[in-house]
Amino acid sequence: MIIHHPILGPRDAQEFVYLGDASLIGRPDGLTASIEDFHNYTYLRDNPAGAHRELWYHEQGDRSWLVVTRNTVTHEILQVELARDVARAEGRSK
Amino acid sequence: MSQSNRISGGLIDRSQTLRFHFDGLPYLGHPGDTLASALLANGVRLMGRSFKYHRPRGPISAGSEEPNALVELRSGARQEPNTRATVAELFDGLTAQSQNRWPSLKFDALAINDRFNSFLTAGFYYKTFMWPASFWEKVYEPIIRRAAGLGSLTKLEDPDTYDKGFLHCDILIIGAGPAGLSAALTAGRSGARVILADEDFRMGGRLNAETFELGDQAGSAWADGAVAELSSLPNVRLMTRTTVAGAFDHGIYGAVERVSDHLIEPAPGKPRQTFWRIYSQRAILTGGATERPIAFENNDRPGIMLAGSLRAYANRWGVAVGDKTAIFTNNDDGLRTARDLQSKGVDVVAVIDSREGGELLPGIRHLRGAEVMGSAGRLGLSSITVRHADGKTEVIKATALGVSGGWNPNVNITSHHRSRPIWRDDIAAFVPGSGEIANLSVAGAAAGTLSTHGALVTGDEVARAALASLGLTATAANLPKAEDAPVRITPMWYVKGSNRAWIDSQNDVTVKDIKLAHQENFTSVEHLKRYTTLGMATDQGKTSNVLGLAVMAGLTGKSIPDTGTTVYRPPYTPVALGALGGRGRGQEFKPFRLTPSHKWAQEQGAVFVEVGYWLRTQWLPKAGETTWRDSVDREVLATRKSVGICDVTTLGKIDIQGTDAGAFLDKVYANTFSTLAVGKCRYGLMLREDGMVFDDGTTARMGQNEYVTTTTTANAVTVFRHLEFCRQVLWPDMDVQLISTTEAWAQFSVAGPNARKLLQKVVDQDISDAAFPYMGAGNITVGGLRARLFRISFSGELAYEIAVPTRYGDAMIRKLMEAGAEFDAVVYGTEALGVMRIEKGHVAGNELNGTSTALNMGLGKMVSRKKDSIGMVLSQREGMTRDDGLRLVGVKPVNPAAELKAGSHFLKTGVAAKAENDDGWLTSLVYSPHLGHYIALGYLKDGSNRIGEKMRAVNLLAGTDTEIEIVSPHFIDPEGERLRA
Amino acid sequence: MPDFILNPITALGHATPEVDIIGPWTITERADVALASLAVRRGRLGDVQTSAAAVGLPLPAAGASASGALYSAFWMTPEMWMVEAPFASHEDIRAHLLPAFGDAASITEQTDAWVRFDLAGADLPRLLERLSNFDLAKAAAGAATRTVMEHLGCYLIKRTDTLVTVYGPRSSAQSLHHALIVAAQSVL
Amino acid sequence: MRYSGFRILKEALTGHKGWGHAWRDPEPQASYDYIIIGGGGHGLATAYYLAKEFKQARIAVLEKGYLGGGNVGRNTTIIRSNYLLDGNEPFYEFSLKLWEGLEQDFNYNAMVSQRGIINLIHTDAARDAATRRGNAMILNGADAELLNRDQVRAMYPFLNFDNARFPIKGALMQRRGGTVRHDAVAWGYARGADGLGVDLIQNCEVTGMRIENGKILGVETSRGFIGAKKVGVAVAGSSSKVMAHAGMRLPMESHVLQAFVSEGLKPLIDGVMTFGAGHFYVSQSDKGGLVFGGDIDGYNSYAQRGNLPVVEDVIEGGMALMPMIGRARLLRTWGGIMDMSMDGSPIIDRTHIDGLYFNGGWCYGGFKATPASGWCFAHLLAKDEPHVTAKAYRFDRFLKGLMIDEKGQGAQPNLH
Repeated sequence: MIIHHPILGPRDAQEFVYLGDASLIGRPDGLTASIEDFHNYTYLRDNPAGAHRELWYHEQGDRSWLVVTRNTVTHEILQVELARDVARAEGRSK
Repeated sequence: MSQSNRISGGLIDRSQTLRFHFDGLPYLGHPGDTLASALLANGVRLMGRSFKYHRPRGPISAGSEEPNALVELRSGARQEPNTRATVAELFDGLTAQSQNRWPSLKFDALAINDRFNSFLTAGFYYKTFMWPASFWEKVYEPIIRRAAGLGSLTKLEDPDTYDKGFLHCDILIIGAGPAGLSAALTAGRSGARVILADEDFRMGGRLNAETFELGDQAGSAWADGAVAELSSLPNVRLMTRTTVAGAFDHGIYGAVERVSDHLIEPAPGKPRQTFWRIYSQRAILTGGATERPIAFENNDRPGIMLAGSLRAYANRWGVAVGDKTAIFTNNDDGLRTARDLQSKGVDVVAVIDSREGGELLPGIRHLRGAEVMGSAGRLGLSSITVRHADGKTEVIKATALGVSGGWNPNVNITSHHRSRPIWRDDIAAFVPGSGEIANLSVAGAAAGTLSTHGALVTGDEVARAALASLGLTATAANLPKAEDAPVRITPMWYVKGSNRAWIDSQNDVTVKDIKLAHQENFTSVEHLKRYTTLGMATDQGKTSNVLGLAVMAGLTGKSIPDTGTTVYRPPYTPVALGALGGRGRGQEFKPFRLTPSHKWAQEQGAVFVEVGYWLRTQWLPKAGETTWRDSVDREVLATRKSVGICDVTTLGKIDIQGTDAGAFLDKVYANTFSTLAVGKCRYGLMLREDGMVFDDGTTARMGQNEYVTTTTTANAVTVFRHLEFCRQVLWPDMDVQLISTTEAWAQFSVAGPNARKLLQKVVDQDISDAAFPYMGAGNITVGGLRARLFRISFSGELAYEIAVPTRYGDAMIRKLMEAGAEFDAVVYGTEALGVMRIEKGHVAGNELNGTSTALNMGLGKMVSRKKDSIGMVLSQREGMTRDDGLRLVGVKPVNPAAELKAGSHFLKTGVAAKAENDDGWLTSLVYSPHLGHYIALGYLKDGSNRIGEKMRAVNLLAGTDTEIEIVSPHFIDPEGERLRA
Repeated sequence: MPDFILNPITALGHATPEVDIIGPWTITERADVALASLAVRRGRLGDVQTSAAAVGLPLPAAGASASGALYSAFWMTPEMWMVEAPFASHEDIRAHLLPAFGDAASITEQTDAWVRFDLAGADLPRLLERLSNFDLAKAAAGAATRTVMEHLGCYLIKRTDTLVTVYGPRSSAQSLHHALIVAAQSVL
Repeated sequence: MRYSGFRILKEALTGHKGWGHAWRDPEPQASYDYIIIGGGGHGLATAYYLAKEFKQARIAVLEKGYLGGGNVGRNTTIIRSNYLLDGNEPFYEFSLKLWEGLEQDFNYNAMVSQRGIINLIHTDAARDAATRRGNAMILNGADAELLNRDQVRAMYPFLNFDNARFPIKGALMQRRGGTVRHDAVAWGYARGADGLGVDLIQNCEVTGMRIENGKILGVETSRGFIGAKKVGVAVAGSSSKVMAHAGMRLPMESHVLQAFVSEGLKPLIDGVMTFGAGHFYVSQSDKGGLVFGGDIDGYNSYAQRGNLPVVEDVIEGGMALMPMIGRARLLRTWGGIMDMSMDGSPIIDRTHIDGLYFNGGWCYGGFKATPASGWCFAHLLAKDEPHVTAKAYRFDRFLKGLMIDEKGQGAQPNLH
């Protein structure tokens, strides 16, 4: 597969390490969230057949974490964003 | 032996003669021959045996679709089983032997199977061999396994090497026939980066096998001209002997280049084959079409071939397969073969044309509305039986029969993404569906355009479209005039009869087998394939799948497309495993990582051990030491008595800077680091989000906004990845910068009562306990050279870790040993390191197994609940916080002389060795020379409340059952006075 | 105060760097370059650019390298560069850079984290296509990228059409060197 | 009709006219007591045991495609019970015991062949782990042996012993491990279930579930609504898709696992072997092909096909382990979709919806589990309580912190 890195352009997916569903960006706050909140965050997945937002790490590249939107049936890649930008857009900060 | 069947013409170099052997007999051929063409030229039709019935087999094709003519090419370690003689390029000195026969090809004992064919029907083995159960492995299966298989490997290591590589292009063109050459000319002339790959050693495809002209030249001459022009273009890469084996995602194709297979052996330093990963913007498949047979009784004899292949042997290789040749066809292309052969002086005894009407061939016995009912000839064809239109039958002597059931476009690669081709009635064949693989287009015969004119035109058109989509403009093409005969075919799949008519001639799948599958309700195409093994042979059914489908369609009364189609899978043709493995073999399987003291340790005769990619000193034998234990015991005792040195460079080091570095560490570690004083170290426990311990190590605060974190050797990479995730994704606004410095610093542990005395001799600063207390850290100098010092201990002794820039590591170990001479300093390896950490009760790899919590390790208090950190919440789940859960304990044998084994399980005294009595297991074991007996760590249920209990460590694998006592995991200096000394 | 000095060895383990000439290609180990990573502290890009300009340190764009009179640099990741300087004059490169950048940047010595090989000669793509998936032929001079060679994460810098620098992990210097030699011989 | 050597003899002499359908193609009835969604190995085994062992009737298996078209038809055919953890080992040992009597039980030769499996050891730590595992196996009534280097060499002299990057130091062996002809397992269970009156309905895709007041009433299908008292889902590879019809999110991701087969070769490798220092495992089929595989591709996928990096990684491992296969050729690759769970272990459990039961999350342990999975799922469906060997396979183990994590990789499915 080829991932079109927002900064570096097309790169072989082999340079990346896959983590999983981009919902992992939405980590609850440990001081307020319950075990069940963390259970749902850590363990439950939509696992769609179709468009899937997922986290890839450019380990053999510039070490950017990316959010790749990819069709899990065709492997077509629909969008690639820097995970840091997505995280900030989702309200994450410090 | 003379080349009795060699006729005039062809694209072989008759000025040179090549000598080769088949089954020990010598033959002659010419450059340009394949093994098959040369054997046929020498009058050899019998080249193999079929899989199940061991029926005689000769080639049916002249290309890579060949299911029958499989041989063992070469001998010794280079022996290559299942090699298709039809694509094996002839070279001087070639040797090959037939396979899957015993004792000889002409007399094969297992041909007895053919006599019992009525018992060995499709799937018969599913219905028997069940009694008694134990007989399967002992009796039936060994017989079956010996009989099965095709060619053999020698079990000798492949002596050749293989390369891999990466290529980039705008347009990849797969197949260099008329369509491919036309596409390549259009694309190449436009300046696009083009790769043109063809599996053959000569480009031109069918043009090399035909007699018709392009413009005013022979087809092959036009192809030569096109190739000449293309090779003059710097933006075009021509790759012959290169098979594009698979289409992968996003324009990536895998291709194998047979660099040296046409040589007796590769040139020194050169690979046998190279596997290329091709990155393409666009790809064009111009892979041509493959002819298919018509099934009739005993249609599998050597001498019975695809008509177009018979034509190819005559036109390209100057070979007449038989002295009397007949043709059986349901379409006009069969007639072309008859014409070509006759014009070459081959005696065409009859053309059996299943169609009524149509053009009548002049000067040839053209039997229209007729069928071939059967054939005769023991090891090769001698005659055929024909049923005339009027129903009369006639036996016609023939030593070669060309069969044409029509042509199947080579859609294979278009279905590599599991999409299905579509049926076209007008050519009675499947063609690629549209847009099945992104940016792949198909032209020429592969797309169902079966005329040469059509191939040239569509090749050009498809190339133009590809160029346009890349924003490139094509110059006008000047395509030569070429034959443009329409496809005239009246589908005819098999001739009805009561005996076996072969469909898959390698696996011996006959019309009868398909009927049986239908009778037993294995009617879906996948059931048909799996039950009869149709299309499972080495050719993936290139010549048999559609025929099999058609027969099943006839039985179910459904149309062929409704019956289904088979999805071809990569690779297009079988690829040597060596090529896919590349250079990753033997010592080069994975790279080595060498420590800064490696050179010195090698000089000292150290024994090394693999730790991931690292090689670390395991122990360092001294003269007179006979066992590894001698060395390890000495290293441990000397360290505890005076001082020992160990290269600990392999531990991961991560530089963490930024105004939020402390806050960041508080998030990623279970314990707190923001409160750590500058110039101090602290041990840290890192959890995964699921609350399990991920990693541990010490972190030093080198400045207000500057920390150096160490990880375990095993987790250096994953911890760094995780920290980047936390930094970029979870807390994107924290001011934190990370970089690994693992390799930048050569780091040595100096441990033992005399560690300070030794180090004071080499460092420039005062490191007295007052100046550099326990858990101190700082930048110092060594002979003026910048260095780092950390007062941390894994051994439990007074210990430091000192780091210098890596290029000085070699000098540093020598300097430390020199300075340590007066203290009898030793270097200790990973074994002694393990002994001392277990004596001290530190956890390591065997305890950090990914399923252990801080609580299990007795470090529960380290998980701060006052702050949010990764894993803090889920570490509180009920199943992980049970009071009677696993706890880290120390273990010692009650009898000091007794031996223990890591991996033994803990059982109470007197209970049965059953899972329900399993109380835990022994994780790490060492012999403690200090205590004079084995000591161990382990995880024990409710362990912290069982100190002092006597129980058993059982190792049922070795049948040992040893009485042990559960003790504290801290075997020495539990109060830690030594390290604070 | 001890009076001794520690003598360095190269990544390949010798007193002096190794040079191999294979066909048209020269593969030279380089031990005479000091390296430091320079990362912008949050929100301090402006300060870093000013300081960099002051010391003549180029800050190339993503995927690129640039050389100045004294300092050269190549891009590693957003707001982070690897700085190159002569080892002889700048062995303690971090000490040289810190005063210029103060607390605007995080600077880390990287000199001995890497082994450097310079590949010189015509038609370098033909050699490197066996080792790296980077499209060297298409890349402009000055291109710099992280790439994998024989399982090793390396930095590859195209200085000119006939000169390429490869930085690989120092502990694997011998494996990387072996891979370069073998590849050169097989495509010779 | 009963299969036997005698029967073949008789049919051969009478032109094979007597062979009947292996199974019927019935029209779906309006309702059933039990509907099993999924006509793969686990679904068919569940129906078979539900009818045979638990004496239940009015059972249908709904298959969206053809019987045995799931992972039972696209795996590397290995059976073994060399598991480490209490939650797993009793189950897989139960499964292995069922394999041992399977063919006589369902009167179909599935070629259950116990030629032994070895897991190679390359480090001392790996030997410690293998010792712990071997002991756990024996404690659970399975067989295990620890082989030293010489014993492995005697067994497979052609492995790379003398020039290996990671030396072979021994192996953990289970002699009762081996291989089974995978398609025959599906066909044997299908034929057996059909013979017991189970309706096997092919080309019948479940498109929805009818659930009222927390109880399931039946399923919507491409062939209309079919009512049921109890619905069991066994659709490896599609679990999340099907359970979404019930509004459930599962603790799993779907990943592609590639498998490979070489051209047919005369006997080379008798048993099953796994490389401990690379991603590679291999056996040789009775037909002669080397059947091998390695790691999953690692990204979520429903595509049933993989990519080059894993192909190359797997075969690199093969060449490193046994460089004598260099001149053998790769014939075919294919991909199966694995429901990779969050701890690498499966789920056989009730759901919060009354009458809806789930069986899935098999990662790539599914094939060897087929008989026990069917038996235990049938037990749960018939008795509403978990079978003794499957009681740990609960949904709530993640909430309670009772993961069954053989590899210790935590909540990252692609690492299991």
